[in-house]
Amino acid sequence: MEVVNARGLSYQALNETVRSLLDNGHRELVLKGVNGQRYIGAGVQGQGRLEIFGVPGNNLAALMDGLEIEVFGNVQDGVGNTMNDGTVIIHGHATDIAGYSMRGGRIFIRGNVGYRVGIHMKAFRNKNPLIVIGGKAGDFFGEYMAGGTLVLLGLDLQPGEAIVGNFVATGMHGGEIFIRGQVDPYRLGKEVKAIKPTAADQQRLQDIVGDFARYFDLEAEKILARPFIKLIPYNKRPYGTMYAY
Amino acid sequence: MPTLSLMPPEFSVLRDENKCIKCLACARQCGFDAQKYDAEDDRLYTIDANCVNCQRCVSICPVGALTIYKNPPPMRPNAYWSEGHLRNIIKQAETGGVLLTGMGNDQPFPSYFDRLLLNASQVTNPSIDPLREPMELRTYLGSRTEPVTLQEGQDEKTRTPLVPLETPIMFSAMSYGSISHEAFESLARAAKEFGTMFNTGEGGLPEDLYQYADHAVVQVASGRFGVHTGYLNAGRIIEIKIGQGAKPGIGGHLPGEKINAAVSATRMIPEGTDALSPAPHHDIYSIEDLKQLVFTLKEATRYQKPVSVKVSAVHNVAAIASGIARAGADIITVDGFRGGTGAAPTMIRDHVGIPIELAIAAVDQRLREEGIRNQVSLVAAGGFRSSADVVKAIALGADAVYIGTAALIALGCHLCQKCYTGKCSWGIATQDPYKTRRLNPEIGAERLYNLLRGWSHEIKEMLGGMGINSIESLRGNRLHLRGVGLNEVELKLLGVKHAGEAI
Amino acid sequence: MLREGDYRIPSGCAISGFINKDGSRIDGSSIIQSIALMQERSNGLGGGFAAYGIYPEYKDYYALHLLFEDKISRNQVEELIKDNFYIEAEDRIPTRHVRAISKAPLLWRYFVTPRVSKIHESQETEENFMTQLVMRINAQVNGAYVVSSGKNMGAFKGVGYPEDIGEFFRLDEYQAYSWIAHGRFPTNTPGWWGGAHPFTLLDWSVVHNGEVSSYGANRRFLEMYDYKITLQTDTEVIAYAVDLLVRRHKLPLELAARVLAAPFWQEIDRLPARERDLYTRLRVVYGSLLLNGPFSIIVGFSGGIMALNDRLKLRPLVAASKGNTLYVASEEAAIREICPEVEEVWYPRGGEPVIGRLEEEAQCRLSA
Amino acid sequence: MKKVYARPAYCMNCHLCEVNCIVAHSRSHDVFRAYKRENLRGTGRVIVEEKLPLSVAVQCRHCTDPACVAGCISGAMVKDPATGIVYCQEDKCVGCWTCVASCPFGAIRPGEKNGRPLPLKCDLCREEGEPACVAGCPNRALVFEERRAGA
Amino acid sequence: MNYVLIGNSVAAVNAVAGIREYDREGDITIVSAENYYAYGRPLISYWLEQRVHEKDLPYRPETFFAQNKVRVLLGRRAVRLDPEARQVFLDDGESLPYDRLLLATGGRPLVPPINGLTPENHYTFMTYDDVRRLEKAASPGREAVILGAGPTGLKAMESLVRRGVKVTLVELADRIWAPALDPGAADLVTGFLQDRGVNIYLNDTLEGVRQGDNGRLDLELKSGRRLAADILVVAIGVRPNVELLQDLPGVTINRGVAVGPDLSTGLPGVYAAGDVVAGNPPLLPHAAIQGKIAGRNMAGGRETYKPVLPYNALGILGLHIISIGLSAAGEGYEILREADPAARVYRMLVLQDNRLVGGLLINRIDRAGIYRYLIEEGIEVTSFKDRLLQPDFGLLSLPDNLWQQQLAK
Repeated sequence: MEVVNARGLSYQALNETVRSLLDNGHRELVLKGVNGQRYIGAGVQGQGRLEIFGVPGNNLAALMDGLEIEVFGNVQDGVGNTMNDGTVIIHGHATDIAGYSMRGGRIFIRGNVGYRVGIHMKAFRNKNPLIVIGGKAGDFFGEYMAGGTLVLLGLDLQPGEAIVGNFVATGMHGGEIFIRGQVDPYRLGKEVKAIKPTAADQQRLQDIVGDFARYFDLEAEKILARPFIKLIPYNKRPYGTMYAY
Repeated sequence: MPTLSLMPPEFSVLRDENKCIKCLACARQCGFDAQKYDAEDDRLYTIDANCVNCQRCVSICPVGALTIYKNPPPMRPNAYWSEGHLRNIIKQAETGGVLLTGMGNDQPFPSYFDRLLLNASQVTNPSIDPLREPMELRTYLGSRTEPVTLQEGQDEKTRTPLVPLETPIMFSAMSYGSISHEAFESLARAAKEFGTMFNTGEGGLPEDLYQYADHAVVQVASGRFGVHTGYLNAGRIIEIKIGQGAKPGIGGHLPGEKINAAVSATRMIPEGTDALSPAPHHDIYSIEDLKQLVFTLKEATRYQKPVSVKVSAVHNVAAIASGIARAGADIITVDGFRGGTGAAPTMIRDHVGIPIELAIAAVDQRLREEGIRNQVSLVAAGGFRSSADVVKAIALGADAVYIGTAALIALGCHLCQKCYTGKCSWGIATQDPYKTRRLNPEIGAERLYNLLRGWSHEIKEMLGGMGINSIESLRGNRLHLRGVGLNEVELKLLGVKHAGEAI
Repeated sequence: MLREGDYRIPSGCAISGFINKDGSRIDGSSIIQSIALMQERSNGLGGGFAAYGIYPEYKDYYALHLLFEDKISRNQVEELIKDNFYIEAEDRIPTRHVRAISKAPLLWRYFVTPRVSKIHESQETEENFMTQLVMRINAQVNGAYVVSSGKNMGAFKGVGYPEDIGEFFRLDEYQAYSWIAHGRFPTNTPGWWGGAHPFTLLDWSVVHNGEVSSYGANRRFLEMYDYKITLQTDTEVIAYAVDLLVRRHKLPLELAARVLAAPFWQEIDRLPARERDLYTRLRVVYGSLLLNGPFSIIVGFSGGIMALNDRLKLRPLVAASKGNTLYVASEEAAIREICPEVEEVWYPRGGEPVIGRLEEEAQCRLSA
Repeated sequence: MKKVYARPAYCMNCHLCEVNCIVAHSRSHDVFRAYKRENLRGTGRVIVEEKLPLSVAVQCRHCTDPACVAGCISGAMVKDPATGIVYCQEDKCVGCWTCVASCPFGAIRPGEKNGRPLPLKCDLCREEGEPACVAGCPNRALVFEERRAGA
Repeated sequence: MNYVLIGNSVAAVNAVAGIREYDREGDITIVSAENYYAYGRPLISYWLEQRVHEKDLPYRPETFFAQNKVRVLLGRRAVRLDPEARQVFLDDGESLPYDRLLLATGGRPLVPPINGLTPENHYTFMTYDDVRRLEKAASPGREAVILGAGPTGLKAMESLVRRGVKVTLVELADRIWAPALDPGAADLVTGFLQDRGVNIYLNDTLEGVRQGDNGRLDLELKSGRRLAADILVVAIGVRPNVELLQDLPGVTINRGVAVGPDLSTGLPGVYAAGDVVAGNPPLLPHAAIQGKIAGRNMAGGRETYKPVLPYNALGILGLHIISIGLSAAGEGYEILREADPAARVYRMLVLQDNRLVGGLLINRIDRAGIYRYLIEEGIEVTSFKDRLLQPDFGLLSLPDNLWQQQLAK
């Protein structure tokens, strides 16, 4: 295990260090004193594990392809942007556009997320991106989603607090969103419908929530005790009839 | 659809029965079901309403028996209520949809290219004969480090390499999916053979074409289709597509029926699903977000790939370009309002954006005023029709240009503007395997190569006429341009004098 | 006044120059003789000289040679000078009456040193401060023009044949270790005293034959670096280009020449990797400074001269040497006229600079 | 030997190879006369097979040991030992169509000319240099080239 | 090398070509019992009906023999072979030494012993001499009886009908050309012929011949029917001409000469090809292919003859029939059939274990060779069985790898 003290390092220097350590066969790195350095893990291919202490900067794990990153702290915008594979575990909150255009891999966020999270996610062949959010989410959750899975758990909500913002899954044309609890219909985009999860869905939720609980030391049964709804698109061609051919 | 369509046929196909040998090539080749054969009666006939005047039948007919006529206007000619307006209204009354179209803006806005004239040497300095003397068109794209020092190689670790072009003409972004694999491959092959670049557009790079990746500008658009590190590292240049000249400010929808297995594999999305590109990148809502994506891409490719940012030519393009340069881009691509497209809402295509000539002039001038012109290359796109247009663009300040429509015309496109239907008879804007095979990439690449060769030679002739033997002496050299019939504001914006004025 | 287009043009310009590398100074009569031989190449609309080492007594001061079309402009400029400089000495530039020369402007010279406070205020180097001030005068003061502004050197130019200009400026009374001269045949600028060659900036002086077709590109590039282009002449942009490359971007003069007359890509592609890299970067970064089209130039500077042809060698240039003296001129005869027994004559290739510098010892002696 | 090879990936089903073949084998060598006076429509010696979107031009492979030559009862069908071209000496053909039954490619069709039987088969335009089908193929789906056996 | 070829028909001529592929110099001598250069035997019916003239009979132009440096001995018969001495003796006593010898003596018509049948009162239908003799008798209005409705009988029938002769076919089997036509096809052809005035008697044969009145023959059939005729043609089969090898040790005669896969007979340097070979169908393509291969092997080649299934293309009075392999098979086979009696179209394919084993096409014969290819190669057709009889059946109907492989040839 290699420890890197990131304090005061520019992101170029830090990322160069991380990449060359990985290139040289180090498989477990601990980044201490991280504060605002962007693009950590960006475009990195292959196996390895990073532990990050502090607040990494934007676009953490963007275009990442295989690493596992565990963040002990909050993360900023764009975590997992266009990510291809790997795992990101966040012991805190994430802000806007987490998982934008994500194609594969998994992101687990213990806390809340900001606006436009999980938008434009897409599945491909054996890739099926997954984001699990412990808390609540802002507007445009799952917008334009073309594939993959979003799970929103709504843990620790205050009484009367909404689990998700408005315009949920507008333009969605693939994938699935599981929300623990109910969502007011007016919050949903007109392209999606809420249905009851099937038995197979329940089984998958058990696995997903099981992982989530394990990462954050929670009790899966308790979380699963509350029913989920599932959002799916009406069809794969939401704008098929918009045009005069 | 109403039972009675009020839409009169736009074209009429006339068959000269004296010539027709009933080989049926026309019926087999028509992509729009306008040519029919009745086997029982051994009779060929046409359905005019279906004809889009793509000229496929005319070209393929071995005996020249076919002629397509524009039908007379459906109503009394009216300079205000043009036929186009009437047709649009009828179509929308029948469908309730947004009008779609393909290829570039066809409206009669003034073309500044046609109001600019080039200079030539006489006596006081010699013209140069490109047949005899070296004439250099090589252009490097990327950010230039100055001053030049005597140290070897890159001056900084975070400086991306420069990319040479053997002619300042590249092939515009046209995605696999919007065009056929055959068309895409033609562009790739020609780019490689000529030593220039093609642009993948936003649809990724098919696996079998990675052999041409060294000549690829790989695009990252809002939909992020096919974007992964392998793709980014394979290409020579990465381009962030913010906007497109044909449809500034709006996104794109590639309909699910064009997403076949191969397109799906390249875009890395499921088959049959719409490929939706949102209007903005949802991770770029401000210029510093652009910088964030620029450096995400540079980090992900270890600073080995210059990053281009492509924007539509819009009203504030100069300031936008300055921001892009300062956001770390190595190349700025500006796409003018004449730029083509596979599909755009007609109203957007025809009424949004500004001419590329003015955009080049404004951007080049602005970057020079800020002293940062050398930090970026400026690539212009959007409606280049000839080598003269290219020369004028470079004299106005572009480093290089993209040609899209011209390239497609070289491949067979007849500008029928029906790309969005996916029925392209020429095998270009379609994924229908019956039609894509009409474009043999060998031939396509040759035709494109020929076009580049012809244009490049013409550019050399024009340069030689000006007494210049290197393209960099043309770049921004507006003294070699003169305006005709332009008003003072236009002359000032273009930075050129009026014809007849001396230096 | 004869203007372009009035009659057929039989020839182009003439340039000539030499340097005594041992630093020995000679008067201006031989350079006049040399340039006069090539009278056929000029048309009486411009002639000029630059001389180095002529003001040893003021060698630490900028010698501002100015021309004024009227007293108003002179007053304006003097105010500017007083504001920004200490004036060590000033006088009217000595002239003598020459029948062929008329309508001469007011010609003054000032030996100055910039006020330190003003340099600080400008947040610039001393040289940039000087440059900007010169440009400010040229651009903003109507009727005034800075003919030269370097140290221990001066330019003398005007409308007329060069031999008449030399006579007019009494160049036989100056002693210089290097002289360059120009006889002009303008077609695209009117015969104006300021427009004659050489064109100068700080110590740089440039005489030039030919017309570069890349002027617009060169000019717009230089404008990015705060050069104010006022004269519309190639010579001006050449001087600025040399200033940018050598003084500001610290390139050796030899490489600067490789920017102005860049090797062709096919040559660059054949170079060994290191050189290829350097030359590629030079062309890519400074491509806009490539002087494209016909030219031969002589660049004078403190301690040396450089002659250079365009890369296709579209203009004549001959070099010769005898002893410690290097001669360059448009025609061999112009050299033979003043040095009949040259030891060596050669014809530089296109793009290959001919550079003569003071020997180290002479350099020390002169600057001591 | 040089043969015509089909490249089905580029065959666009225009059937112009058939047209060009017919013209090349017409008396007039003129497309209008061939079709309108000589009535040669349908007599192409190359057959474009269709299995849309796939189509491919099928024609004689000019076999090393041609079954059609072995089967010819009149000695009309021969393989030119110099060029390798398998062709029919039309005036010797009696129209038994053993050649039709022999050809494993189905590349010989029974036909007739001036009331005499005529096997419709490719003769590589024996005297024309590049065969007409290749010369006229608008998409280079047919190429005339030498290929190594088994390549 | 010294080559002697006994016989001068298709097998021998092809053997010359085969030899010359390997040996451009060796001496080749052809011994021809007939007085003609090789001609396509099936052409005799065309000659008889005057669709082919004498000048067009030669199978190869006369220059063929000169070009290939072949000595042809016409009208000479080989009568004895001395394999020890490697010599063959001709009827005129000349002996030819050989290094390699090809027995391509073909066959001769099978003429059964029938009461009253003499060489003078009947005709056979195999050689040019046969039809030259027949031509003199076959004048319009006369009547002919043809014994045997196989391909030879049918071609004889056609040429006689075309000459205006009234023809009656007598066939022992229950249908005409029974080995090739299944009952359905035979019915179609029979009907077609009857429509053209041909009498057909099935399940019958000739028992006796008598010279009747006016020089006409009085023919007595097994059924008891009596027929009067001017001409009697016997066309019931062929017998291999194996006499030269008869009783020589080391040779097996089984009707024809048994040969190894390289077409050698077992006697050193002696090969056989064509109708004389045991088990070979007396068909021209087979003779040609065997001749070519035997020739190559004689000259140093090492080629194996892979038996080619019988196939035949026959035109009779404008009706075109192609039969391939087990084209008449019925029970125990899977049959695909398409018939359009009005157009006299009949198409039938015989399958066994999802492989084609036979095919029969009447009047719509396009692409017939592809079936033959499928049969010869034993290709499984399950995946495209439903396409086999489609009108647009072609190479593209086959699996991709097959048509691609075919077109790459």
